[in-house]
Amino acid sequence: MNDNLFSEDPVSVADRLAAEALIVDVDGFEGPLDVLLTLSRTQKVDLRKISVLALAQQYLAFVEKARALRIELAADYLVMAAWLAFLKSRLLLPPDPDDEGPSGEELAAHLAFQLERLQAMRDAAARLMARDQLGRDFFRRGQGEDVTRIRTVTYSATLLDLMQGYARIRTRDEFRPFVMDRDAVFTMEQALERMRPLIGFAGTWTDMETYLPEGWDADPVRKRSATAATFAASLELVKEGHMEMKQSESFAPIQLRKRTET
Amino acid sequence: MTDAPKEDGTGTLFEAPPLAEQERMVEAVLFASAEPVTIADLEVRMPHGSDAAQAVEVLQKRYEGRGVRVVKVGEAWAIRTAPDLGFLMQKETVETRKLSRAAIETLAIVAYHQPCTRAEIEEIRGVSVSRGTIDQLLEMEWIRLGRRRMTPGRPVTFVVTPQFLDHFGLENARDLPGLKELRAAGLLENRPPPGAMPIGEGSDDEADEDQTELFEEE
Amino acid sequence: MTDAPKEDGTGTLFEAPPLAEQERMVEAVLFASAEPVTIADLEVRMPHGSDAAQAVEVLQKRYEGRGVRVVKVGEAWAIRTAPDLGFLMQKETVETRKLSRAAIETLAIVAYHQPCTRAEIEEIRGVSVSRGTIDQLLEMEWIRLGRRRMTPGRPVTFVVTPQFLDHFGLENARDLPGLKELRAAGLLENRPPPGAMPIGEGSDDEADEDQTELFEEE
Repeated sequence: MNDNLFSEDPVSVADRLAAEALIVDVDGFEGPLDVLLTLSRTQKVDLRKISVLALAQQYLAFVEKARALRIELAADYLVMAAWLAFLKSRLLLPPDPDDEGPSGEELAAHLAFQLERLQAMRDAAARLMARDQLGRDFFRRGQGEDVTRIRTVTYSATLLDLMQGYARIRTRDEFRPFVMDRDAVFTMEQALERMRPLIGFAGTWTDMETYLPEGWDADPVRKRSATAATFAASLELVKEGHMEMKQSESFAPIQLRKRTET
Repeated sequence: MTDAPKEDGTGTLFEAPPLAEQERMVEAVLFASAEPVTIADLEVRMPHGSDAAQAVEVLQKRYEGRGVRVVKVGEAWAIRTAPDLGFLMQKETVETRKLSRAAIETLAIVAYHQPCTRAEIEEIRGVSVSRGTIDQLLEMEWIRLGRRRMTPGRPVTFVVTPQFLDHFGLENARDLPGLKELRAAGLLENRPPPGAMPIGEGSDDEADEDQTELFEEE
Repeated sequence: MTDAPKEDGTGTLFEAPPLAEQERMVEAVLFASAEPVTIADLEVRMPHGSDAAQAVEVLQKRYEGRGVRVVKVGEAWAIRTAPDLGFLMQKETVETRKLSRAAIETLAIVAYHQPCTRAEIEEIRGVSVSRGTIDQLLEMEWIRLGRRRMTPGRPVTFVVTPQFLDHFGLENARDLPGLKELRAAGLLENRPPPGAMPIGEGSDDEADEDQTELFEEE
């Protein structure tokens, strides 16, 4: 690219024409790098020997032309233009010894590398897609036979487990002063036991709630259990013919009384 | 396509490929097709002049005794697994899971107290028994429904099954050791028996196999 | 065990079948499966003691030059029709979704640069990668997430899948066409732009993460 360093030749006619051609389908490009890659082809040289300066000039001509035609370019095209203008000045000016930044040549070399790499990936993609493909050039088994997977779950338990389990439950009481577990459960058997003697005194309709055992209506969990058990026991007593029950409407209190005629 | 040259019988471009090549073609088509393929269908696909029937026959011979075979399905042909290798097409995975503590305790209660209602199981365990636990044991066929109890509500009862006895090597559920023997055998958790273990010399692993002797101890 | 010796006295039930028989088994399983099957998977199905790897190798030789081939796909094996017979199979051809140029390039970049971050794809293509492009490739199961890169931000990486290898008839991602040449030419390197060494000269490993800002540089 050194050859081009001082050829201050402004944008050539050919460059302008190329830029104009590019403008036609600026939408067809995938960003500035794609445009640069396309422009670089006009140089018809190995990408490694490309003149980045010429390329920068071509690109700037392209952007200039687009502006003249009032074609809207995405921001990254303009960022690239600014960067290339900077690169161009670096390439044209003699290096400043005080400048810490990378030299114009280094920047240009990196741009050339990027272009070469993009081109290489495009070639690789084309080669990849040109390969024989499954379902197009070669095929898998059309009628895959069912390779079934049967999963069976077996549960294991030994006699020892069983006996230890039982022993654990049965001996629990011996080890503990209290059995708390059934604290909140009032069984139907308990309710029956409680109601049988009581029902004899219920000559008139009485709310079922009054039959709940003492101390069971404070805690809602206990109350629910006691209510359910009492209700079930009531049904049982009705079935046995000892009692009648009624409810005036949905959700109204359930009332009980002793069955009168015998 | 201009297949003029075949008229004079000398055509080179349109000459049928050699039989070996036709065989390859049949092989590929039969392999890739989702359905069995008829001879007519094969010939439509193959180059003009091919003899699919002959190619199929050669192919069929080639696959004799192999892991797959060329078989006739109605009027069509297909590649199928050799029948003796069908077992390879099934992959069995057996998962062994430990029975949950709730299930074991429930099972133990049924075994010791059968016939036994759900309420009784809950009474003994001190907690309610989930429907899933009972269902699991029923499904495993370790317990089954017994007679209904002649008490209010006529609750169903559960009893253990012959499969249960078989699995645990019991002749009878009554053979299960009682609490005293369990304790004597050191089977109670957290409570090593005061004396020496009656059977084992510390052979914990074999304890379950020795259980049978326990039952006779009574 | 009671059933150890067979009547001929030569073997036990637990001896692996002869290699020829193992070959038949591998043949049957590979024929039956539309998807590649790993050696481990084969051995799970085959009788204990079988050497599936050896059997596959013998089988692969047997099918050389035939209408179908035994091919390696990543770590697994499959039977596929010979590519030169694709013309017979128009009926079976599946219309694959037309991939956009962006998707094809992205796929190639992932394949050749894997594991590869999104930022690297964008750096190479010089444009941002739309979410849809990556999603499409993920959905086709041609790429998947790899390990996170151990650099600031811990970006996710992408790698190609066994399905990708299967689709393009590749045994291995190392078999990608032209891979060696590209590597030799230094075109698969992550070359940081000059002057973009923000952290320190020592952090070579992490330099690749800092490439995106090429165009904002300055």
